[in-house]
Amino acid sequence: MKLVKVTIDGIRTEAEDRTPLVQVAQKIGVKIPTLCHHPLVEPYGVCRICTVEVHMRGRVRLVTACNYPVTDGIEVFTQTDRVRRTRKLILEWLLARCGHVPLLNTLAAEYGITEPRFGRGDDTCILCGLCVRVCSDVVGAHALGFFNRGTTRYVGTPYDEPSDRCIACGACVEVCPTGCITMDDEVEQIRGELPLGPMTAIYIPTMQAVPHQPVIDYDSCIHFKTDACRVCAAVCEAKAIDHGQQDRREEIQVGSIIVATGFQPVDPQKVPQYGFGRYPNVVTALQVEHMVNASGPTNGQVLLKDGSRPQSVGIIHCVGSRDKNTHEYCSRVCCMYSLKLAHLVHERSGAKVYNFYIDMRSAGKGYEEFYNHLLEEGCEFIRGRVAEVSDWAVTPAEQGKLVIRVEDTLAGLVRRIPVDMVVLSTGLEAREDADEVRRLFNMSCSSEGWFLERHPKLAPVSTFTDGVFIAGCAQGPKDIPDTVAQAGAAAAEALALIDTGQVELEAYTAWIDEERCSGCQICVPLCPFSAIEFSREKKVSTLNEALCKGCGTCVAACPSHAAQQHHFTDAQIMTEIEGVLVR
Amino acid sequence: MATTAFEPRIVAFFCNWCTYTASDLAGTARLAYEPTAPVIRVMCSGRVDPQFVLKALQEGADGVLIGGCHPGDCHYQEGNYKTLRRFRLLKRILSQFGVEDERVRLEWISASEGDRVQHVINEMTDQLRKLGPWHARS
Amino acid sequence: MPRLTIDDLKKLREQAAGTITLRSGAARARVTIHMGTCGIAAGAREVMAALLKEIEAQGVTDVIVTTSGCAGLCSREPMATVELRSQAPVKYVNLTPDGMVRVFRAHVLGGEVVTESALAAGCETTG
Amino acid sequence: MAFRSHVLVCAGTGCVSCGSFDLGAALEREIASRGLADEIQVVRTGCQGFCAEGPVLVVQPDEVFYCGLKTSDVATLVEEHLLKGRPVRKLMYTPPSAPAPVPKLSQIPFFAKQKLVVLRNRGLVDPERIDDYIARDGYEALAKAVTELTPEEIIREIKLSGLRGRGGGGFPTGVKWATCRQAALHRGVEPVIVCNADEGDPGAFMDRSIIESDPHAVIEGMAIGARAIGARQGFVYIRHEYPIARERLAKALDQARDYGLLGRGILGTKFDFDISVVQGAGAFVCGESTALMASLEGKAGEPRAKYIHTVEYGYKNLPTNLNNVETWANVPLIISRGAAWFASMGSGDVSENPWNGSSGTKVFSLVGKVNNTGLIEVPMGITLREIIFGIGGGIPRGRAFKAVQTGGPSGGCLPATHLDMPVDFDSLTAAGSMMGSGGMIVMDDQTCMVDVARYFIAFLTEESCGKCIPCREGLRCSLDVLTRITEGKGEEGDIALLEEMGAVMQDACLCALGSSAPNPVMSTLRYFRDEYEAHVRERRCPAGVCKALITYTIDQALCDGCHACVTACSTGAITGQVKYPHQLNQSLCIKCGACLDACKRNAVLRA
Repeated sequence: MKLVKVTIDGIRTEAEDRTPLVQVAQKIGVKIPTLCHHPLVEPYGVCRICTVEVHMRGRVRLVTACNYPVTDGIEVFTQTDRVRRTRKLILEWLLARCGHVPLLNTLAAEYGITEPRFGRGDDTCILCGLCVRVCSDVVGAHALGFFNRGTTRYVGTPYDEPSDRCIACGACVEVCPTGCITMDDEVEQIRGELPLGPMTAIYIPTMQAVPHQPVIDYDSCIHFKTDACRVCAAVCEAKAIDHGQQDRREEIQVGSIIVATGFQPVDPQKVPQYGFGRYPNVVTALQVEHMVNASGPTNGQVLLKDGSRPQSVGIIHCVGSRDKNTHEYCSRVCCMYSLKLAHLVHERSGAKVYNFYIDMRSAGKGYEEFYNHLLEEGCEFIRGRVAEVSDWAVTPAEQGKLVIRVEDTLAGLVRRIPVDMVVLSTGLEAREDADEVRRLFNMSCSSEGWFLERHPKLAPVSTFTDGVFIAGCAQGPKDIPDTVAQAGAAAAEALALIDTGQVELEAYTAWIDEERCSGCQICVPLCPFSAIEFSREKKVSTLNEALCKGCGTCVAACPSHAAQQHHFTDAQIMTEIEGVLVR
Repeated sequence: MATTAFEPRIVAFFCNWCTYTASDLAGTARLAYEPTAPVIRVMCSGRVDPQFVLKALQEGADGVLIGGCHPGDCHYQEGNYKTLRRFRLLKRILSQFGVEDERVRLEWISASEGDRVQHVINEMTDQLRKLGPWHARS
Repeated sequence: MPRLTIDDLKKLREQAAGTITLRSGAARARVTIHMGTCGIAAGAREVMAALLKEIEAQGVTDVIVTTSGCAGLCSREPMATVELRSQAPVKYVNLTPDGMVRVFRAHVLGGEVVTESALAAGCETTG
Repeated sequence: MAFRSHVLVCAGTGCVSCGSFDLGAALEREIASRGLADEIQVVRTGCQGFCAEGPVLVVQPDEVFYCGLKTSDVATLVEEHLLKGRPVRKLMYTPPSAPAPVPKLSQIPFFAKQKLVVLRNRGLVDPERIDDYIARDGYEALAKAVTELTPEEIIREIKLSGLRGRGGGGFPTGVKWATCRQAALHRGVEPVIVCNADEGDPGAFMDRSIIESDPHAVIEGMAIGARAIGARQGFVYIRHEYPIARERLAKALDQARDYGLLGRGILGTKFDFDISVVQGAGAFVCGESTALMASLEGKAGEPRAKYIHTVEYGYKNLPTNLNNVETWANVPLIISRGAAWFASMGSGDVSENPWNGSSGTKVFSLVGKVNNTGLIEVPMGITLREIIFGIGGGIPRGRAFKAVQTGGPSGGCLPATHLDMPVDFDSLTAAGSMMGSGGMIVMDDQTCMVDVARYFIAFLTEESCGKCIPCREGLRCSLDVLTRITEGKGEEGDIALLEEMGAVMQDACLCALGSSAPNPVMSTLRYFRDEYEAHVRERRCPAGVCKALITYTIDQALCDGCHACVTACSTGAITGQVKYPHQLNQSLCIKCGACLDACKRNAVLRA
């Protein structure tokens, strides 16, 4: 990496040999105008506006700074008369083609052009080629190209038809110096639809994300579409980005497992009458949670879909819980988080908040007090299962609003409450894949899909299989404090197992009496844990007690009764039969 | 013999992880069912040797009920499949001995199906009452 | 054609040289056969054919054979002028195909003038 | 039967367009019918140079030159000259001022003053027979280069010869070869050599004639170059518009391969080299080296920044040595006859430094207002006067010489004052023109220099690749200004604007096309500024070419009503009765000048 001496406008500096002049100038703060140059793209050197005067071994040359490689001892002047005359005329020529581009006019003012001598054209493209090159070299979509030659040259798509290779990544709009390329409204509208989604392909999910690191969204990252781009990898100084990473299946030997696979919120569309998915302003509690989060997409403001503030908000409890059609059980946490949201919505947007509940379950420390606090705050609580949410306006007051129809059991009448936004406090349910996970760990589960603990009171965090523990909502709906407590318990259990240092064998393993064994090997393929092996020398089956789980299948199958099981010998069971049948 | 009505006696072999727990659950859930089926707990339905069934019938049981986990749920992965294989062969022999089909049953009952234990035992007891005692008592 | 080596190239050059020197006019001797109408009638063409056959037989490459108009002496046709480099041209008369061959061998190759059929040495004075 | 005479018929494109193929066929038919087929051989050669007088042929060994032949002349030619040996005087060439025709080729002034090096085989070999070329010591230099000389010795020989690029830039060829070889060895990659036969200049046909007359000279030159540089792959980038040259080059390549002079194991040695021909698609910009290489790679022919030299990173980023057809054709003779022989020709002393002089000869295509239009090869240092008047035979119809344009669209126009200037790289550049590829367009006093500048700027605006702004927009604006001037709408300051634009384009353009584009304007401004001022200030075109500035009138006194001009006029602008003075309607007159030519009484005036 040879360093060479370079002087620009009298300022002496050093730079790596053959680096482009414009980079050296930038480093020492000398401003050289560029139009067709962009750091992410190979220098192209066609606008020639970056022309500077270079004195080298007595020869004076005008070169373009963007791609001229510095060599040892060169002297550069960026503001000589010859340079200014060149830039002035280039700008006049450009104005003759694109007379009304703000960028060109500001530059022109710098060079004292008031009235260009070739008039002002009304084109906006200066044919700098940035869009063509970023689309081909960086994005790799090859949607744009140059057509024709000489003065009739223009940028376009093949046959001037919309190109199917364009992936609407907007890179060309980004680099176009004159704003000639714009994104058509349809794409803008699609981007607008996803306020809650990430804005770029690489993003840090939220401020509180753990681990607090950027992640690449496989679907929207250009590299996985066109195998090009990798701009993020280029600018990352820590060189931490590797697009080649693949999902890896790793085999990890562990002593014990804590299953904490959690829950999933009930899909509100399972309760169609509340209109989720039909009315834009019917949102789930999680979405409101996303909005009230200060680093969320709406910076903590509770907004309607069209971005305005709601005047009135209705929060419906027990959506998908305590309901024969979905789940009979109470999800335990919805009441309290609904109250929290009611408080935050009222505080953030000043809207009138209604809560529709069946029974206010504010059990536990400080919760009841919080409920009373809300009552004082003016939040209106209506006791009754909400029948329906619709947008038919019966009275003018309901025009343009969502109407919640509910039977107010305390008042004893059916009421229609118009609100701007409806929040559905969806309950908790077992995850879709709960069944596979259960089978994987040989656990059994309740009818609702929650994993079954060994004993509700005596062993709440362990399961029937030794060494496999469960914690959190995988075992049943619970709130965060309970989950954290259970997590601690499961960890303690696991550590206890590890701490003992050895594994307790099952008490009731099988064994083989070698005298009686005839070597028929019926038992060998029977054992799912391959605990039985046939020893060639002794011509008898041998059983490894450490592997044997004690199911006894081999014992039942052994014709010569050579195989027996501790605590469940044939004799014991036979006498049990007799005992049971004695008169 | 006492003139009281015929009460069938069933020997039930329940696997420890599923059916035995289910019957325990039925108990805690206060589900009432006929007391005619005392339970012998085995670690896995695979442990039930066909000879146990023959022994039970020989000793005067009117019916035998074997309870195991649903296929795929077995705590020992394949035990219940072996039971199913043996049970099919056993049923063929028993029919030759003249044992009616209802007398010996194999049921898959998982740990959470307490109600199913209640249902199976009650149903089997009714059937055996109709069938009458197993007269092969020696 | 086979792939050439260096000496093949030399051999080919000598072979082809004959045709080319003809084009550049550098030659040792020139035989001009007078083809006036009367000359042709008197058989100049046969004389020419015999001479060309003889040249090819001898493999001579640096003798130029050209024709020219009638030399003016109709009675002595067919006639030919043989001109060796830097020597006076000699006109031969009443030539027959064999006569021509004899003249070629003796005068062109041998260098001696065949006196019995030679008319005169030197050439007419041109205006 | 050994042939006694060869009839060398010129089959260059010029003569072919005048029907020389039919002439050759007619000759063969006539010779056969006269029974002379075994004695007289008809040979089709490349361009013999004297295009003005085409179709031409030479009868050897009598060295009699015939021109302006029609198939009807064939009978008399065969009868008289071939059969009876009597050269036909009326078919010979008669110089314009001379009393009698000049039979011998070497005495005709057009040929006498030339010195043939690159064109040494012109008119003597049949380009489609390799044996002819070998007979003229062909491939002897290659044999020497492959066996006796090492690559370094070959490069030293080329350097000492002082040979400079004939493509127009005049960069010393030896230095270029050495740099390319060095770059290839340094990077451990295989270099590539390219022959630039794109020749896009209007009025230039030297490369075409060289390939048509003697393709093997180019092939042998490239093989020697490949040997020197260490390349195994060569390209000839030739214009699609040269069908005959392409066909003859392809035949020559096949014959060379058959003889083992090309392809694997040349002349039995371990040296492999092959040439593939790539057709240009007709873009003038593809004559520029980096644009040519982009076109070779299949991309659009657009130049690339010059800071990365093509001898280091050229075609597909390999070190690439690109030379013009004429440069390659010089190489075999330099190797066979030695550098000193080559350096003795031309001007300046190149022994120490090739930049100091211009050695060897240069082929020019002499066209325009000159009697002997054609292809000429003259030693460097010859004066313009010798070329235009000595060889060119002066200006036709007795008009006066006004200017000569050298170097094609990138060159400049030199006035009469420069007639005695030696023609070589450095003096032409000093005079504001350029050697260029060798187009030499002579103009007489009926040429308007502003119109000539406008023509070349229009040509370049059409041919610019449009990639960089100073060339694309600069040419377009220059063309607007020049067109305005020729339409009589020039304003004060236009001339200064033209000069400013020219200077900026020369400074800022990305490639040579752009930076040399203003040369025609700058040189015409330098030597014929008065004409520009006449157009702008007096709305007058001194040469009477710019239509908007000239008006035709009929002198009522001189016109005797002979009615000739009425028939000549295509728009019916002239009316009048026979024997009475005619009138000219200005609104209909399209200023074509037909009436002026038709009028015998010089009654038509042009102002």
